[in-house]
Amino acid sequence: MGQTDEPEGQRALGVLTMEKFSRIEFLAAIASTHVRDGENVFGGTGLPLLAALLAKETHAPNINLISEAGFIDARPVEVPLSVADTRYYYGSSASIGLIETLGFILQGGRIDVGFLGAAQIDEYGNLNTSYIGTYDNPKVKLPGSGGGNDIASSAKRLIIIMTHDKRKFVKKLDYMTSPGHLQGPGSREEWSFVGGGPEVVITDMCQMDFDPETLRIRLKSVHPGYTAQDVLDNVMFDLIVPDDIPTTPLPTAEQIEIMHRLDPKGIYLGKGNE
Amino acid sequence: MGQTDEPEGQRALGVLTMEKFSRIEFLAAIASTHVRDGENVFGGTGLPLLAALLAKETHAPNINLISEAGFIDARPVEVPLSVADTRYYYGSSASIGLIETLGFILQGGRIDVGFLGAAQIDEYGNLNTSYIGTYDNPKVKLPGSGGGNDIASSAKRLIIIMTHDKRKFVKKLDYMTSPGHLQGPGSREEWSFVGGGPEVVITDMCQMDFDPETLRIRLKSVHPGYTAQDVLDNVMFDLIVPDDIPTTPLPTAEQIEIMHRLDPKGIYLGKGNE
Amino acid sequence: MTEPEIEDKRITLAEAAKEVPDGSTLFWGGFGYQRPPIAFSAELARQKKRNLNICTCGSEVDIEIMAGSGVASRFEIAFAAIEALGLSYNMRRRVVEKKIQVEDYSNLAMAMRFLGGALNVPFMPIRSLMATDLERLSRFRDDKKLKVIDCPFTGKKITLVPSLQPDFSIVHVQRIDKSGNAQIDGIVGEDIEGSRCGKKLIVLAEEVIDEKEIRHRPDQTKIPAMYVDHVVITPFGSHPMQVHGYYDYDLEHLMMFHKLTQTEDGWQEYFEHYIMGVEDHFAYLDKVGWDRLMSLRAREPWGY
Amino acid sequence: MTEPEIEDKRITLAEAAKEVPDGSTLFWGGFGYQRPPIAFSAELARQKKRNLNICTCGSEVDIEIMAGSGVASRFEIAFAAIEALGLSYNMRRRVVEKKIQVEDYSNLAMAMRFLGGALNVPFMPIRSLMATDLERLSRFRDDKKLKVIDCPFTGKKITLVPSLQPDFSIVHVQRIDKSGNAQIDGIVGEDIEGSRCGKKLIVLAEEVIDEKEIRHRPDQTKIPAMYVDHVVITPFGSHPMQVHGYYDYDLEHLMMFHKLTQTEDGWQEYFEHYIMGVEDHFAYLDKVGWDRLMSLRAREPWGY
Repeated sequence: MGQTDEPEGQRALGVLTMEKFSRIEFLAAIASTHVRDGENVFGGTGLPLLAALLAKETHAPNINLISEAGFIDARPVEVPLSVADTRYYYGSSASIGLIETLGFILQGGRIDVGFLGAAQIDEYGNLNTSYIGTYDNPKVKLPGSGGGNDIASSAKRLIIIMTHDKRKFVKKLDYMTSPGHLQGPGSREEWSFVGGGPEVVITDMCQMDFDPETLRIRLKSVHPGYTAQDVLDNVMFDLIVPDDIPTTPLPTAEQIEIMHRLDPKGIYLGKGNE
Repeated sequence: MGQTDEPEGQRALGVLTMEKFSRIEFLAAIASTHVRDGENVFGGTGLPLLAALLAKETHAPNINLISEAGFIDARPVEVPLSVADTRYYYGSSASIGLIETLGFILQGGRIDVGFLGAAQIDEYGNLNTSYIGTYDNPKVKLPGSGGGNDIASSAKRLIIIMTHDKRKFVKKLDYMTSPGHLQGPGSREEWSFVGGGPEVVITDMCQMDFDPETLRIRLKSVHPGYTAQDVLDNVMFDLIVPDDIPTTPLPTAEQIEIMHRLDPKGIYLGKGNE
Repeated sequence: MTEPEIEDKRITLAEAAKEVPDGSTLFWGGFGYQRPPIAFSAELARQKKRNLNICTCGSEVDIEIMAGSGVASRFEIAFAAIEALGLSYNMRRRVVEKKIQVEDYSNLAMAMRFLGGALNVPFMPIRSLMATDLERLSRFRDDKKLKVIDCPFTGKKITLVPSLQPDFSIVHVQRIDKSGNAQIDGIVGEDIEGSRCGKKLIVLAEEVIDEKEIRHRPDQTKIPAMYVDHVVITPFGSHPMQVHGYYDYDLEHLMMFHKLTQTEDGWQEYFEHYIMGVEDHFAYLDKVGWDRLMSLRAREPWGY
Repeated sequence: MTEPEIEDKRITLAEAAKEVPDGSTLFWGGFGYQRPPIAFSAELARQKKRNLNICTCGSEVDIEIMAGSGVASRFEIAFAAIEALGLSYNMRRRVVEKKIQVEDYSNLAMAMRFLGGALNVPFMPIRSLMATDLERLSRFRDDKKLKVIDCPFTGKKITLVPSLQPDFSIVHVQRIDKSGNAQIDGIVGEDIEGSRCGKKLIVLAEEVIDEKEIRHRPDQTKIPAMYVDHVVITPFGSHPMQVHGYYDYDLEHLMMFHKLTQTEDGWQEYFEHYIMGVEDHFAYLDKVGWDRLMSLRAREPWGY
């Protein structure tokens, strides 16, 4: 919980209407590259889990995958549907509870990298997973923070995964659920957050990181078939665009194959590829 | 820990120099009568445990005996030497830890009665288990609070057991470890203590309770062979002495027999009776 | 030795739900797909309870039942969705209709509020919520939602979340003896703190075990009987979700539930058929079908 | 699947003690007679460590060794005695000699300070200590000993105790795998919080078990490997105290120890014979005698 994605979540993550499996594969493959070997990783269900497991199967065999429900060093052999899914249990080294994972481990400063999705993001990487519309008259009630606010507050690094829809990349959030870089340099320090804030935003159009001077979002790479202009046309804030924008490398065949091995029933990847 | 008795504790509680077993039996038998059936009882090792077990074997079979180390509803078949002694484990219904017993249960307001010993007591039932002498130049370092301060703060009722030595019944404590009725009426309320404070003080000379008006110590009964004057001669504070002072009833043969069954090795009762 | 009497705290699910007056505040146990007390939410709906305030980190089908049926009008929670399946539509509709007010916290904040309640202290410090709308906006707790203070030791900012001591705690566990000593396998989520923080505790369990079993391995007891007011034996009490070591989630039923709740009509159809249309929990299980239920039973060594 | 490497964190007791610089602050595990890391205290003495600050609820023989030998000069504790046997004489002498400073707390206060440290928040609220000399007097923490504040929610007085994040946490457990996943049977005392609050964690264990055993029942893991820096296998590491399910206390040795410590000469005799006069923990066990040790082994179903 907390890593559940955007309001139309089932498009990206649901099991019901899974048409764009190749985009999911792409997102998971890119996200996996941001996980480093030996790290303590907060993996929820869905894309974060798939990305973390893919990393573990490829370049980062020694990551410690933690689910906020209480599972530590989890090695699921079937993809779980819930952070509390028993599928996380078997093969884990400890199965405890929330005070352990969100309190001792996460707030204790021991999580290297956490994943979050969001319905809206602003140019400092602040996230909304709570309401669309005003707080007094919401148009849509989203899942809420779950552990998201805790993860954004206390994980050393934050990887944000979102489907790319212009309305999500906003100048001002309808509601700020999770802290990114707040109002820019010095903001997080003012509140003594345990964690370092967002490092990268991965969409199905591009990767974005944060300009170290201003802590504002900056284009990092565009996916094959897209240009920097495509991205600029699809955000509502002032995106920093450096001169040279590389193209994001494609997932390898091995990565695709491993992902389908991890999700044989196509729970997350969809069944179209079978 | 915390229920360990006075500095010369081994006279009353130790296993090394156990000569006055009949006084121990007397103290335990009287203390047991203050435990009511069905209560949640914080029993440490030593006299409190013996008293609680005796109560359970006689008039209070449904008490729930809790050791601060983590044992709940303990039913030891041999007398333990430590609050953490494995002898408390077998037959208990739960064995957890300190946050559970001192936090959730005791501070949670669920302990009906706790037992404490002390090296000094003042006329409001405040207790010293820390230092004899001044804080800056102590003559004797006593065990300290252990869980004593917590028990005195949060148990609904407190039973105090002490060997009767005039120097222990003082006008002013050398150090106040555990709160009794503090400075009298209204004092505990001012600090919002969870528990109600001391109810009775049992010594090998008499029983004392607290005058409801002033919350000062009052003579309740004298043990056979002693008079009210004996007690007055053996306290250094102004003891309230009502007109009629009953004599404390003697332990029954059944109580003595049960205690020896509970402590067949004479760990607490001594071996003189064998 | 005088044998203590063993109190039998078992009552029926209907009796347990009757204990809960309208307007009560409830700690709600389980986490995600694991051990939610779904049978209890359905019974609350059948008894037409109203104006409950449900406090939990997050829950899923049970929250949907209580939101959709009008049992609960307030929630103090961190999360409502069916996770991988998507949004919780009943909650979404009721919030937009303003029939439900949600006071938003994070998971850690809620877990700490239960811990504070269990410890009987008025607040707990946490390092989340700060600088966000979770800190700035409140639906109904107003200035009792939280406080950000300057730490008297470090001088730095820290959040204090108010402890919760709800009228009832409701949890669902694997095994219990009749006096209330309960064992939980797998993760505990927030149920240790949650079971201690309520003024009364009702424990649902998959099965009853003998007290001897409890006293043989007391360090396996996760909830001692002294906290427990009522015991309710409810096999498959978390269906269509899962109970570690006992049964897996019923994905087909869950997807059907989720799909139906996309519309008010669909939800009403489910509600009439599976909740109001059955007399009690066992009638619900009959309707689901025992062949289906048996096929969900957990297999070794997986626990699902 | 790329197999992860399993890190072998095992080092010797001597190596582990060498990691602890003079002047370090240590969380000290075990409670009462149960699972105290006595072997570690003896090794610290053999290595002539100085000026350690020992933080624990209370401990007994191990505290006496560290007080008597001059290893520790400060204690933040609630209790020092040998419980049923009586006072801790070494501690008593060293305090009167002013070679040791004790900052006094209650057991709950210390447990909450470790919990606060594990949670990485600066303080925890408790409802003890107030209105006593535990609140009013401080030996060395001064205004960082505790604060009594008016609760911002209720307006009533509440104590805040400062969290502890010591340089090292030292605990002794029953079983561990070589990467550090540890199981504890019986009570946990304050070792859950204590093992999480230190900047480094050294776990002593009675025996090593295979990682497969850990991963077969992960809900039995009390300390996950991710917290653990070093593993030290020390059978009979709590002698003359007890380890639940493994061995009982050695009452004869314990009484001899307690009697000797009544005088400085007696303590020095014990110190020279059983601590400085042996090369390491196994030489100590040899000196105690394996016939004695074997006779202490726990019997079913008692665990002692």
